Amino acid sequence: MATVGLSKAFGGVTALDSATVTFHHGKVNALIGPNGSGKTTFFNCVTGMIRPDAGRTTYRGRDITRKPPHRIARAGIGRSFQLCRVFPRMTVLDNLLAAVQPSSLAGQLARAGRREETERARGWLSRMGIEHLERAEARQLSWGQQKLLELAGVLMSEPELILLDEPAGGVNPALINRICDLVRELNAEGRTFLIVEHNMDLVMSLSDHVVVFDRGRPIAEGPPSVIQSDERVLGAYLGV
Amino acid sequence: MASDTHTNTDSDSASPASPFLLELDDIRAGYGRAALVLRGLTVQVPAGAIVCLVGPNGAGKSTVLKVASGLLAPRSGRVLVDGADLTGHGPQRMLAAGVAHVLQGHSVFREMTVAENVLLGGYTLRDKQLIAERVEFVRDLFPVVGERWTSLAGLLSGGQQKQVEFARSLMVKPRVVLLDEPSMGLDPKATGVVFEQIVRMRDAGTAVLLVEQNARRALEAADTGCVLDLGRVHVSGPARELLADPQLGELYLGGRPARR
Amino acid sequence: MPSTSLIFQSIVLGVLLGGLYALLAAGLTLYFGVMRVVMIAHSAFLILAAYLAWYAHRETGIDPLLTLVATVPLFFVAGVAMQRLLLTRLRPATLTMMSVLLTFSVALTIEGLLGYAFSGTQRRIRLGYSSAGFEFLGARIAAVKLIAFGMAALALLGLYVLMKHSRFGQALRATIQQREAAQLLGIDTDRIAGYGFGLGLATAAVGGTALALDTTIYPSLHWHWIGPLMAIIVVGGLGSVPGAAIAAMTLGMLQSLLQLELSTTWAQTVFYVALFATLAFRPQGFFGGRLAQRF
Amino acid sequence: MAPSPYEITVGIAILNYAVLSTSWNFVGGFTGYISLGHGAFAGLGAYGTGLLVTKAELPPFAALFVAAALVAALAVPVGYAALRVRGASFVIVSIALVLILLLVFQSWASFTGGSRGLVVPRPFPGMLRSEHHRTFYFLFAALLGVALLTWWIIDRSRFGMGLKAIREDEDKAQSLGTPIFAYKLVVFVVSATFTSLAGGLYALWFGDLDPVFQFSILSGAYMVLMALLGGVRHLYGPLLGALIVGYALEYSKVEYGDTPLHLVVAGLLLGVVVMFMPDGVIPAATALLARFRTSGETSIREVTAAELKERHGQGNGTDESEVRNSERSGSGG
Amino acid sequence: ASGCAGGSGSGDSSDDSIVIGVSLPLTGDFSEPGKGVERGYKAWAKIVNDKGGLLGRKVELKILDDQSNADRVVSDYEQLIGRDEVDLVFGPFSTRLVVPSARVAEEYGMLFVEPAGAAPEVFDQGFKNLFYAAPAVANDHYNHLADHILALPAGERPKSVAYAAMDDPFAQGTAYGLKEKLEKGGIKTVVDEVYPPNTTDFGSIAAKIADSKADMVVGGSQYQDGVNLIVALQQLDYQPKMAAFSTAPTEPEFAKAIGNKTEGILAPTGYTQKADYPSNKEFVERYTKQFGKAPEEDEANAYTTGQVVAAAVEAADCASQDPECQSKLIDWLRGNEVETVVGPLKWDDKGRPQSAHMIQQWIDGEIQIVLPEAQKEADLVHPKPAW
Ligand SMILES: Nc1ncnc2c1ncn2[C@@H]1O[C@H](COP(=O)(O)OP(=O)(O)OP(=O)(O)O)[C@@H](O)[C@H]1O
Ligand SMILES: Nc1ncnc2c1ncn2[C@@H]1O[C@H](COP(=O)(O)OP(=O)(O)OP(=O)(O)O)[C@@H](O)[C@H]1O
Ligand SMILES: [Mg+2]
Ligand SMILES: [Mg+2]
Repeated sequence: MATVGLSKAFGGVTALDSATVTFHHGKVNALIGPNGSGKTTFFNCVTGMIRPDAGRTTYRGRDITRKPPHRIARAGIGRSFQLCRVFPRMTVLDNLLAAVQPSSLAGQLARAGRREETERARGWLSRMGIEHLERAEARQLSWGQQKLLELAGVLMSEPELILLDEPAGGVNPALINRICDLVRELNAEGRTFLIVEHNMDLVMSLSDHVVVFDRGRPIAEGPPSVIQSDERVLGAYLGV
Repeated sequence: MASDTHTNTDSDSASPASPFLLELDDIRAGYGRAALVLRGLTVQVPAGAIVCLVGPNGAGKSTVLKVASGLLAPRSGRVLVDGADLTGHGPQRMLAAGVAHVLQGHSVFREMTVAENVLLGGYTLRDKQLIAERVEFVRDLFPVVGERWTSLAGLLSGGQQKQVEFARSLMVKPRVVLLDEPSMGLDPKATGVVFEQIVRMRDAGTAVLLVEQNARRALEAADTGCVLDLGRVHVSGPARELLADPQLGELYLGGRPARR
Repeated sequence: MPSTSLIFQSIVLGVLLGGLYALLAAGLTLYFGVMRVVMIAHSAFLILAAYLAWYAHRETGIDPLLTLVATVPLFFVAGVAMQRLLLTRLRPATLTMMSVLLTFSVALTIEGLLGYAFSGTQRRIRLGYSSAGFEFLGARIAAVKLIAFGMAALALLGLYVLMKHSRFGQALRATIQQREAAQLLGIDTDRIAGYGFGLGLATAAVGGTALALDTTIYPSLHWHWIGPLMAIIVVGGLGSVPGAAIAAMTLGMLQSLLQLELSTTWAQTVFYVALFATLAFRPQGFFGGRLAQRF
Repeated sequence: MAPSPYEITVGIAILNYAVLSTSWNFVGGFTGYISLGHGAFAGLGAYGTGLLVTKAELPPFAALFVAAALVAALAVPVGYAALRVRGASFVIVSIALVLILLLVFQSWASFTGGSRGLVVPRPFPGMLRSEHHRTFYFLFAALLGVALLTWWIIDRSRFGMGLKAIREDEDKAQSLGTPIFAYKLVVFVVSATFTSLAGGLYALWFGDLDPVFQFSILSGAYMVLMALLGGVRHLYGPLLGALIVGYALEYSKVEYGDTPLHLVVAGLLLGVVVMFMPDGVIPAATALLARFRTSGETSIREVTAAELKERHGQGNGTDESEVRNSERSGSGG
Repeated sequence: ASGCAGGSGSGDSSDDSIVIGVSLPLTGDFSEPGKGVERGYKAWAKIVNDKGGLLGRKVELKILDDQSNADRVVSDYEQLIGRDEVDLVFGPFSTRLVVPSARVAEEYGMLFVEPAGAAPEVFDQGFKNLFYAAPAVANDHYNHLADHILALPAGERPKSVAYAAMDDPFAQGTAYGLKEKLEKGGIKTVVDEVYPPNTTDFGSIAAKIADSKADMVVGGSQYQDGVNLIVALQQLDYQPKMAAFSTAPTEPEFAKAIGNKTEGILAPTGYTQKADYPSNKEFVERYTKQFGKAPEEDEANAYTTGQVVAAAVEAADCASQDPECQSKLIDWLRGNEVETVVGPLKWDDKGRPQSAHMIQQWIDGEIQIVLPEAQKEADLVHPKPAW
């Protein structure tokens, strides 16, 4: 996936300033940067939740700029939200079933939750270790369980590219390890990741490629080891 | 481990003039009709100390703070502030008694400006001079607060909102402060500022009850640690000792993720 | 083509009418923008106030304006009670939708009780000065209409000052947006939210009395008012008191002018046309804040 | 004894309510958009049918379906405008729709008959009145059957799952690939069509149309009340609500006929439902039953981190990392 | 229709009395006149029963409330006829409610005499069972006034007229009846406004009328809208030479409602307490005793309805739902004249009564009959003094 000159301003605030970045297919990419540097806005522009003022986004060579969000999702890009979002009054299982997107009209009217679908959903739940919660309503889960559920929902829709916005925020460290393992596993299965995170340990250990944002534009990119010693990054972000 | 309710700090035998600024004694609490969240939990915070609560998601950490600040009335047990029994009093009374609480997650007033948010932090203050001083202080501490002074708080990024929230809480100088994951979503620089302020508060004699998922970092700053699980205190003791315990590390604190 | 004097007369009438609309819409916008409550019962309370003024006048002969001394505090208390007893118990997640239904049920109840007490007959206060009027630049202004306008303007001004420039206003908005956080800052949220609601209802008391001076009232009249008022607050931008006032004046005037060429019924459609146009081109309203579209 | 014509008319009234509230529930139940103005579509269906019969001289039942098709077509732009806005604005738009149509049908007297109303000729001219009622009783029942069936099909379909996701969180649903706007619009049109069919059938049965009654907010409010009372998430919720409300209205009319207290009854009923059982009778009853059956403190899970680790370690633990990570216990309560 | 035993057997509810079903708008928009009609019916039943009943049987009224709602009125008559099996029915109030209920009655083959459906469309529906129990249909209410105006010398005749009518079949019918005749006589229409029944603000309409400076203003009004319109006209200081309003000016509250500025206002009426028809004296006297005040037009029309039905029942010597009996009643009314409190009534084949309304005018603070010549109590004042 690549963006060229993506820009977005809100009133007087420039959230994205002609950001041109490329992320690699099949890798775990990370996006870091200080608070307010435009990371979430970048996600929102890429997934069509807000319209960029200028610039283009391409995904595997195809232009997806200004497509409505559901089209982009169907093109294979799934995302999670910074403040995790699940369907609060649906059961955990239904949360996953709702992520299945039929393409044909007959598919729309077909019964939801057929055997193989349910099996697949259960599979994801057990990989997340929350299979026993299948019948609970999502709002009853704690913060961390909701994070796992959201991730499972994203995976259920079978995206090739997965955008995660602060997957570790507010999550117990022991659980963070689990998420890391999962990302690695899935990456090994061939999925591409783009992760926004402030937890440096996680970013450095997990990612293959790191992009650093500051004030809406990339200031550095490269493998974690390089980034860690980049002076601009140290100044702008790590505050050293 | 039911009986494992524990006094954390030095003296187990509280003298009549309690050495603890905040004391939660054998608290049982829950939401609405639902089952209990806290099942007989005791936490004590002395003046000039940081007590850090860690534990899995859903263990009841936030609930402890809500009970302490009067947002949630316990079903049984006592809440003591400086020895005075304030069980069942609302947040206003608790605030008057010097207990301030910073909520977990996003609690800025989204449709008010950053300025209004910060000024509301000093709602209970009457002294104009004092307010002005504090505003100056927090604007220096968090540049974003000054830069976005007149924009609506709801339009800030997630981390910026957290910064505004923390700044808002610095407007008053309480005797006991309850912090619920103050570093969540903050970049390393802001996290540093926040921990620095927490330590300063302690040094100024404020009692701090801190909840953090950034457990290792928090325990490094804290004097005492409490591990919560399933609404009970699982283990408690000097923070350094907890950090060193390998079993706790595995279960609750998370090891450093292995490098690839 | 209507004569210029007629046009001028219509403009005068439009301004007078718009003033009243502005006051009533301001009350609605208060609950709505500040508290996320769609108060369908606002106009029912309006009619209730009008009935109280009418009834007091009929029974004792006192001037309806004097009833304000009683109705304003009464409505304020009723508002506080309604907020404390009913609205606080709704789930925050579904507050907006459920408040529509809850206040709808209040409106029905008020209408039913009014009908029970006073029957469905149309009523009108008989004042010595009902038909008095004076000349103003060639147009005639009825005394009662001017009084109503004056009341509306005063109440509106007071409301604006209170909301913008008092600690109460800020605390109210904070309460609505993040109740727990507001509590933790030492704000007595229950009391504040109750006061906010009471304030809204107090405007209904003023508006209702003003309304009773010069029109007929009957229990189901509130349906007639709710549509235009809702349209006004959407056009003005949900939650913006000045926006509601401007929209009210504009639409009131337009309605009055359109009546020159169209029948009264068709002229009323101007509110709905404006509503749909607003939603099509500027869903957040023409004067509302930037966050308004999220309602 | 065979039911008297009067009893059949009460039955028809209740069936009509049931069809209307079930139709309403396509939008209200699936997407959570509360339309207080659904009476407008019933009124349009009724007037459409009536006008097509009288002005265009279509056969009655052809007119019914043509009118429904026209209403469906009209629902597209209306839905387009209304569904762009969420929450409160949507409610306002829906109310405005009724009020504007009331004004139009009142003012445009040359076409609609205005306040004088419109008389729709009987579809079966020679039929005895009691026969007429009986026939329509079955027609309404059939329509209700079709509406329920449609609701059921949608409810269990993936389409329905998408709609429910929209009810919970539109942005999230969209990011998962649900075309939210199209979904909402489709279901809105379906709902309008059924509502219009109910209105049209009513026009053929009843014969006299008056804008004040056809375009009344009250009728929309009754639909909401009935659906909410029964439970919007259940197939039979609106039907149950219609039975209760229809009976209550008839009862209050018979008992307190000469006062406007029926409004108070409806108002209080709505208030009680909203305050105390916003999910409706069916879930409230199930919850009550459940409380009797299971006792006291249950939570989703009550295991500590250590126990959990244990379980995962020996259970379906996948690899070494699984052991390490354990995971925080579920909700403690 | 349900076949009960004809002849002596009545409904099964009360063995020997004649049960008469009525649905009236006791609540809702038409509740006020609805209650007037109710009083008229009750007065009638009491007077009849005091005299020993009809055909030697007591009459008993069964009155339901239709909430001014067409749905209800139909189900009410359905209930009365189909379930309660009443022997006879009387009509409800208001044109809007008369048409649907007349249809129910017709489909059950019942005689339907009604006190309130004066608008022309009532009689265009082809009902064979319907009779209007009042002197004239709405469009004929102003006939005497129209004749009078057109007979005035050209100099005195108003040259322009402003009409404002409520969008209601009855009210509009009165104004348009006059309009049609005056226009035919060459008198110009300068304003023609129609307002919906729930209008409360008459400022704009009054402004238009005042601005037109019409010589005459005609209001096709019910009660309150007429009052409002007059007050609004007075606020604008509009002084026509002639002002006529239907319904409102004849109401007892009228003078007080507009602050006693009533001079010269004209109104048609179908009933006066002073009329010296034989049954009227008895009616006024007994009604006043029963209710403590004199009857108005609504009450009188209801009473008339009772009188008409009673006359038919006595003539046909039967009172039951039996189709044969009902058609006897209908046939008798088709061919005969009935003496009532509003004078002798006769109907054409559509059920339209064949008399005319009187015209009254407020003179010296009192409303007096001025037209037609034969019945007048005072001379018509023209031009009208300022109000
Ligand atoms: N809807 C909006 N209106 C106005 N400004 C906005 C809006 N959304 C974001 N911004 C601004 O754009 C900038 C970038 O915000 P963004 O949320 O993308 O930051 P971020 O990198 O995700 O930060 P964080 O790490 O704190 O989540 C911020 O300064 C924010 O205030
Ligand atoms: N408002 C509420 N109503 C019902 N249950 C609740 C509510 N808030 C929290 N709970 C439940 O109480 C338990 C403890 O919640 P709490 O928020 O105290 O956990 P926590 O330790 O702060 O977790 P986290 O680290 O995820 O913030 C959880 O199981 C949660 O599901
Ligand atoms: Mg962000
Ligand atoms: Mg928490």
